[in-house]
Amino acid sequence: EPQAEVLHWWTSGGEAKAVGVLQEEFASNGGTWTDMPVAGGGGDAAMTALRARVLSGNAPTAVQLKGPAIQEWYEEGVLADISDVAEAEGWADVLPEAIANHMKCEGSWCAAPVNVHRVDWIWANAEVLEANDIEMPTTWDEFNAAADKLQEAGVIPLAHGGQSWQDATVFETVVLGLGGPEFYEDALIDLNPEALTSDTMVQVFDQMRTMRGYVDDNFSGRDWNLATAMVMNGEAAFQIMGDWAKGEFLAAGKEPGTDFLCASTPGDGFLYNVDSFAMFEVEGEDKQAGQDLLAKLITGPSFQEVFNLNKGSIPARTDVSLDAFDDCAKLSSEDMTASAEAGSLLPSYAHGMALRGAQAGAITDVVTAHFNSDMSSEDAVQQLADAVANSM
Amino acid sequence: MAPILDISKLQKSYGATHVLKDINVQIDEGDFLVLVGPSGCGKSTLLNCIAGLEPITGGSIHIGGRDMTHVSPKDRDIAMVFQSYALYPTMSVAKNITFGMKVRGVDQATQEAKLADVARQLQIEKLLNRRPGQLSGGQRQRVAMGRALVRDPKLFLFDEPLSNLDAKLRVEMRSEIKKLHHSMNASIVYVTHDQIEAMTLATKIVVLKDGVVQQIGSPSEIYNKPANLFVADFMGSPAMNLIPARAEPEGGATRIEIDREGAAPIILHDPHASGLPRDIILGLRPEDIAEAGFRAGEDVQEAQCLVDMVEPAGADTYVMSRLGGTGVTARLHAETIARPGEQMTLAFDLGKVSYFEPGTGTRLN
Amino acid sequence: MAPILDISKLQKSYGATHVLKDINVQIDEGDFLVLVGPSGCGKSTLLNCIAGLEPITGGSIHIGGRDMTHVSPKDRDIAMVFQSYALYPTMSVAKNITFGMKVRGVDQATQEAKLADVARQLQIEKLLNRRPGQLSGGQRQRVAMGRALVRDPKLFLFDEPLSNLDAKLRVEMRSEIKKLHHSMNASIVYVTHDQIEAMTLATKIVVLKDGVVQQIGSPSEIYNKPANLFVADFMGSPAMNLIPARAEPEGGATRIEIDREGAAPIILHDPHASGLPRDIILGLRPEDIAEAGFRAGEDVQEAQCLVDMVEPAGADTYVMSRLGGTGVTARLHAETIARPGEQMTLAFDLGKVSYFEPGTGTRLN
Amino acid sequence: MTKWLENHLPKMVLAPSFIAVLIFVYGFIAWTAWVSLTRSKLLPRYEIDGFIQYDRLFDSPRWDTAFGNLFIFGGLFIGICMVLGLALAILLDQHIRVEGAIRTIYLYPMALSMIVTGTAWKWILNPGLGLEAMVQGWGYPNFSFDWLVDPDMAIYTVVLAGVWQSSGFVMALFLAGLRSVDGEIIKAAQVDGIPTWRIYSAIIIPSMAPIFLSAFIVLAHLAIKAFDLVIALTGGGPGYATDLPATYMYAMAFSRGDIGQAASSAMVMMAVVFAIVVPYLYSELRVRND
Amino acid sequence: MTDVTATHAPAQAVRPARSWGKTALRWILYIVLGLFALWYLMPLFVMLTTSIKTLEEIRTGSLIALPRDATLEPWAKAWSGACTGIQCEGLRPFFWNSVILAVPSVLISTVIGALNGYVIAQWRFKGANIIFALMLFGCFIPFQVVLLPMARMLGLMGIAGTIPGLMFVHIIYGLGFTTLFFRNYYVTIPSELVKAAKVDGAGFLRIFVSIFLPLSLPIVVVSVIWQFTQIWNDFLFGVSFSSAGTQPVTVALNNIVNSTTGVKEYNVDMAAAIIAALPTLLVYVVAGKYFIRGLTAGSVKG
Ligand SMILES: Nc1ncnc2c1ncn2[C@@H]1O[C@H](COP(=O)(O)OP(=O)(O)OP(=O)(O)O)[C@@H](O)[C@H]1O
Ligand SMILES: Nc1ncnc2c1ncn2[C@@H]1O[C@H](COP(=O)(O)OP(=O)(O)OP(=O)(O)O)[C@@H](O)[C@H]1O
Ligand SMILES: [Mg+2]
Ligand SMILES: [Mg+2]
Repeated sequence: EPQAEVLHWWTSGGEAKAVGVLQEEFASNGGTWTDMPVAGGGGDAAMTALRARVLSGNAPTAVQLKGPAIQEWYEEGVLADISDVAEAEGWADVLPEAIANHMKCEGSWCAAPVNVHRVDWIWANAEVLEANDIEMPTTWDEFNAAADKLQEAGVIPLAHGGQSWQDATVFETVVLGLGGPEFYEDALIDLNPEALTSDTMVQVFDQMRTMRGYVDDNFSGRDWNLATAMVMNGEAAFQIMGDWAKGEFLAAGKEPGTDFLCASTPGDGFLYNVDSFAMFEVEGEDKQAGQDLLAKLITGPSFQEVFNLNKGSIPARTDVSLDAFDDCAKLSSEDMTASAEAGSLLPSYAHGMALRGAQAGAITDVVTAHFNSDMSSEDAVQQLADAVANSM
Repeated sequence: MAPILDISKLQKSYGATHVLKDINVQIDEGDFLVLVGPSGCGKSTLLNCIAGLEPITGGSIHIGGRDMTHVSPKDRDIAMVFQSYALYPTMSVAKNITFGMKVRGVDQATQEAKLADVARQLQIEKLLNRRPGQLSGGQRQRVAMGRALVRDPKLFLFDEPLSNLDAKLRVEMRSEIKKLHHSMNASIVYVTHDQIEAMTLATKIVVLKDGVVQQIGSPSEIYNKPANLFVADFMGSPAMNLIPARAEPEGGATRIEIDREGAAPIILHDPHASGLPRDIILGLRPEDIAEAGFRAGEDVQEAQCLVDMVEPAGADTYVMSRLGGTGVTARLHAETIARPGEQMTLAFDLGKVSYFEPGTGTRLN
Repeated sequence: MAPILDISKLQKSYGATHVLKDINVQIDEGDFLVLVGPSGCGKSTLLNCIAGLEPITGGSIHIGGRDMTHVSPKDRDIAMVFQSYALYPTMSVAKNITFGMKVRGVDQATQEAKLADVARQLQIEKLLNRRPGQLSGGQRQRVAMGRALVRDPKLFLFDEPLSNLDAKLRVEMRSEIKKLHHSMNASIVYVTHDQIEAMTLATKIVVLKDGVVQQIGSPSEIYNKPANLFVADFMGSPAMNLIPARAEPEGGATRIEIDREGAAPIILHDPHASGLPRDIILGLRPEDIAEAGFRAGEDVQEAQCLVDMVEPAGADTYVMSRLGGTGVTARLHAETIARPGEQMTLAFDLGKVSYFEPGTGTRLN
Repeated sequence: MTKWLENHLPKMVLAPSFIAVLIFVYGFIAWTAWVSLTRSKLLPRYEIDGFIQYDRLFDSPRWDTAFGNLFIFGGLFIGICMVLGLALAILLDQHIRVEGAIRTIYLYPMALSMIVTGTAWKWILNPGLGLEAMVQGWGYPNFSFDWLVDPDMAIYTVVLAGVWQSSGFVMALFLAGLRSVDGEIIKAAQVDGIPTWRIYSAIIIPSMAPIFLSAFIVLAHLAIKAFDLVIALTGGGPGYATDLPATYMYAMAFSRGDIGQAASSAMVMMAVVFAIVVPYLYSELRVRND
Repeated sequence: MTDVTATHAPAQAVRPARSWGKTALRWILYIVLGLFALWYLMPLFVMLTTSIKTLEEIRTGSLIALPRDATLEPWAKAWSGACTGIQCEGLRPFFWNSVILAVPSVLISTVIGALNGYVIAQWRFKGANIIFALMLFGCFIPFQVVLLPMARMLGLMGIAGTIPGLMFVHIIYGLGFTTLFFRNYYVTIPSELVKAAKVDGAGFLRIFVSIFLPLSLPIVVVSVIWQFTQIWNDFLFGVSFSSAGTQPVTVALNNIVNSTTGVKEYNVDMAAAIIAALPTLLVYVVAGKYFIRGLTAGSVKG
């Protein structure tokens, strides 16, 4: 009988329901699911627990892991190989290559993807835009012009929460928007020192400084959903946030397109944040069977559809029908396909998809320090390069 | 002049325990009031009430003419030595003594002078840097004394301040206190269970029993004219002999008959007494019963008694005999030769006798 | 038979304070040893060492023939009354008393019987349910006594157990302790500063000063033949008169000359003394100086003295006079008529005299 | 045999704790020291690689901020909690009618997990939502209380919330101490004419020196380990202005998979503790010994 | 009037006719205490009001205003409906885990701490103070540091992921504090009491149980409050050393509150936080009774 103890940090509301779907499927396939949810800090707490469990020789069967962390754990030699399932199920054919690469460790499959969150969204209050006669911006200059106008009209242009991951989220969309996909890759994936100290990066920080002016004074420490509420209430016009923000709008009974608008942030490209499950080396056939079953179910089309409907993201598989999804999701999916082809489907650094923890953290430290002080862009660029070097 | 301390109708209970019952005491400036009474009769409680350390249940306390019933201890201007010492554990001996002065802003030089002075009086010069925990019982008690002596209050309260001192030191301390009393004209309330202390120090003695005042008077009144059987029995060591007897008028005088074991009753004649009931209790102190021939005077009358027990005690020898159904003690010279079981002629000094009613215990003469 | 308690070469220091110096004491079963000495001389410390409550710095302690130097207190089979009571604050009086028995597994019935017995003896029946905080000083002390009395140990240690009791109760308690001593043939070490307690209870007295043993002996030895000036001065109240004098051989006897103020020296003749140095100190107790005519005997010699001060004290009157440059106290009858400034003939009992060397203070006769 | 047991019972009682402390504290400190010399990432590794982690640590501006904050936060937090706790304990000691209720009110913040209370504080301190807005709403438009969003002042809001949470416990600790002081001694002082505040300052408080040690250790521990507080209230922000070594260490060890770095920061932290606590301990335990 | 009361009802205390200044002082005292109470209550007020608001109101209204129309639904949800993972049974199922974890850990660490404190304070032997200092210093080891080696140790001991394992961790790291509390309380108790009990024949444990424990109520309260709060509210150890099924209530609370990408329900969060704190509050109220005044008075002369 397949067994699975699953460590994850999807704990509330829609998230929990989404995982519940998986558990039900698992059970109906004869498996026993033991739930081990640990929320907090975007998975930090779960990672803490994971480490303790691994060290005590009691690793969970499956763990919600993402991005380079998967490879890092693999290097510690504690992940199991699920290539059998992956090949049998033909994952390589249905997953965008960029995403599939995240699931592989030295060529073999070691994780199964669940969903794709798009990070580079900009959300807006439809009424406010209309009242001020503003279109969704497609370049950062447009954004700045619109923001100035809004500010004059007494509306807070940008709803933002001053938590470092939110700062980082805005930062990476600006990098992508101002520098383009290649620059993004150069700077935030390859950590090329030249890119990090380039003029473009200076412009990025200038834009960050400008945007700091569009944020109200009391943003510090604000939760992202309170920022979302500001947009909903018409207190603020825009918010830059991943597609989980949509959940807040929907929960408040707002309609996409009429009450609120969604668009990609200015510029090309698509920043993704893919949730996935990695399988840990465990003993016992029932547990290994559980891992295989889990991997199969996670990537199965039916689960991908139901799960993402609940979660607000889009399926990782490209062959799932999107009929039941809302317009924002559909837009997201189209962009993903397009970007995949154009080579601009990029991992989000702010959400731990692009870099290992130490480097991502080092960058965030600089970004948030800059955003919350009057540091000059040149200094910021220099610090950025130093911090990245120091974190290696 | 108003009395320095005026306690009127004082009542004090601890929950259901009624400790002090309707106490009325006045003392004038310069009085030395000694409180005596059996253990647990309420002496410490009374001091605590005077000091304001225990809320009282009824009555009032005036100090120096002011109503102090509800005034806090620190404003009553008193100094007190506690039976349990109550030294400040974290302070050195010197600081224990000077702390009160320091708080009052007495200047450094005066503090030191007073400290030196008191330390000399109390013979604790060498201990000034110790903590209370490093002192012997008697040393602690002396420090507690010192704390009071450096003060110059309206009223001193001493609760058995010398109980842990050896005889010699005690005599010295006693005279220090006496000096203090004279030189400062201090008003003092003093609790002691040492009779000599009570007799030599007091200008006024209050005898308490179960929270009720039994007698207030000068030492010699208390000693020589106890108001009732309790006081008679309590004051003096060994205690007054209280001998059941029969009285019969005999002209203007009284004939007194005391039963004696194995012989006819002793008959004594008291020319001064009259109007006594038939059954009385006759009180006579041990020192008023002497060896025949050793005591002269018109009221001395002799009688043969059977010696029960002999107890030599250094300076004196005590001889016990059974009279009137109780043991009677006579204090005789140390070199008295007496043997249990033998007859001995004793001289009773009827000039010193007290008569009590057996039922109520009140004094009759 | 080995002594029940054998202390040999005991040394005890607290840090730099050398408290007990080379103590050697033995007591046999049934002995009643009383420790006396000035406050702070080390009495409590010695008891603590015997009980094993303070580690000793040198020497050894044997109890009942066994070396107990390093044995823990609870295995020494002793009972102790602390000067500071040390009652268990959270336990009722009854539990304070029975705790030791309970610990030792005495059965309930015996516990209750003993408790009732002791409570009666100590007159604390009514207090059994109180906490120590609700007791008077004397009551606490009695509870502390009770805790020891219910036990049946090899050795009792009492540290000033009666110091807070009134005279009457004290006499009663004294006789209870005496009874206990006789009936149980208990061995007891007892600290007191009450001379009468020491004299009446002890079979053996140890006089300590500054941690050094001054004299060990029976009460009458200590009282009548003090080994040195310190003991002479310390024991007895009022203290022995220590009068500087000159001695001159006079055949087999000695002629003694004492200076007197404003008159020729007093000349006394001691037929028993011989071989004295020229300068001596003559010791005579107040009770051995009597009013002329009140003391008879071959060694009684009279002399005129100038009365300095008269102090009546109930049973006695003390008369002070200056002789040999110091104040000399005579204990006279209460009814003595003496007035300061007048001359008075006093009788000195030379049969009781002690002679000391002025320098070392040791006894000469 | 039983005698031996008896004589050694006190030591034997202490022994298990002692051994546990040796292993689970000092063993682990040694382990940390070792790891701080390695390049451990996600999981500990044991190849020694010199002092590189310390170099990295001292190069990091974020660590500088965190380390500096430790002193600001620690000093203020410990100081204010002590003073406030003691003051409240003394006030509560004045035979207050509703003592039980007030004590519980002062103590309850300890009961609430900072995970959520932090949110409440965040709202209260947020200029746009909380106190500032409220007071301005009452008609004092110039009232300003925006420490939370001011990088220079934000650390003081952490102090504020920390004091709010812990001062009640310190109060309880002191109250227990106050109540163990012998009443007779206080009486003696009253008669001596000592004003109440002097009785507290000169007699009662000195005799509570050991309780102060307890309070100090508890508070120092809380200050050094302050983690929830910061995470919930400011998340270390604005920027990393309110970072503390504990949050730094946690971030390194668990968010960033940089265990070697975390270990080196832990070692520096413990060195600081050592430098502060050991002299205090030394003086405190020595005084008690004589 | 006073006199009449006094003579007719002597058992009743005379109502002290306090002076003006004293009454005023008393008022000031109560006002100060009251103001502090307000300060302490402020966040609770915010939490309570939020917990009975609707989400709608939280989104639109002022966060620290009184609720317009109160609802108890968030409380019900927090207790038995909120999702803490795939289970949506609220906090209820986790309570028991915490109770069976906290109660024994608190008791054991308090008892051991009391014994340790008693040994160090009253049975001083050579080196006791050094051991004490070592234990104290142990209070400062950051828990983040011990997490990993401890996990390994628990694995080796075979109690990883179990409640006894978690208890073990809490006891070990609670010992320093409980020992500290008790030692520092016991050094203020006169050593004569131990002496008297020794002479009475009581041994080490007997003296502890019969003499010291009854004297220690206030500090037991302090120790229990501390340990219970620490253990009940602990998240780091709870999350690291538990496995599915043994998770304490804080992990559940954290799971309810800390959704990363889901909808945030502040009202439920607040209700859950208050519910999770109820046992601790209960302990404070119950234990608080044992703060009794002046226990040692009258035992020993100072
Ligand atoms: N812990 C200590 N540290 C230093 N000195 C001490 C300590 N305890 C007692 N002493 C000193 O040792 C000496 C002897 O003390 P001890 O208590 O034995 O006296 P004592 O003879 O019982 O006196 P008392 O009759 O006053 O009770 C005293 O001078 C005292 O000051
Ligand atoms: N807190 C209390 N609660 C109940 N009863 C008490 C309390 N304090 C004292 N008592 C009782 O009150 C009575 C008087 O006590 P107090 O201390 O005044 O006696 P005392 O005359 O000083 O005796 P001693 O000479 O023994 O010191 C005693 O019987 C005592 O037991
Ligand atoms: Mg008394
Ligand atoms: Mg003594």
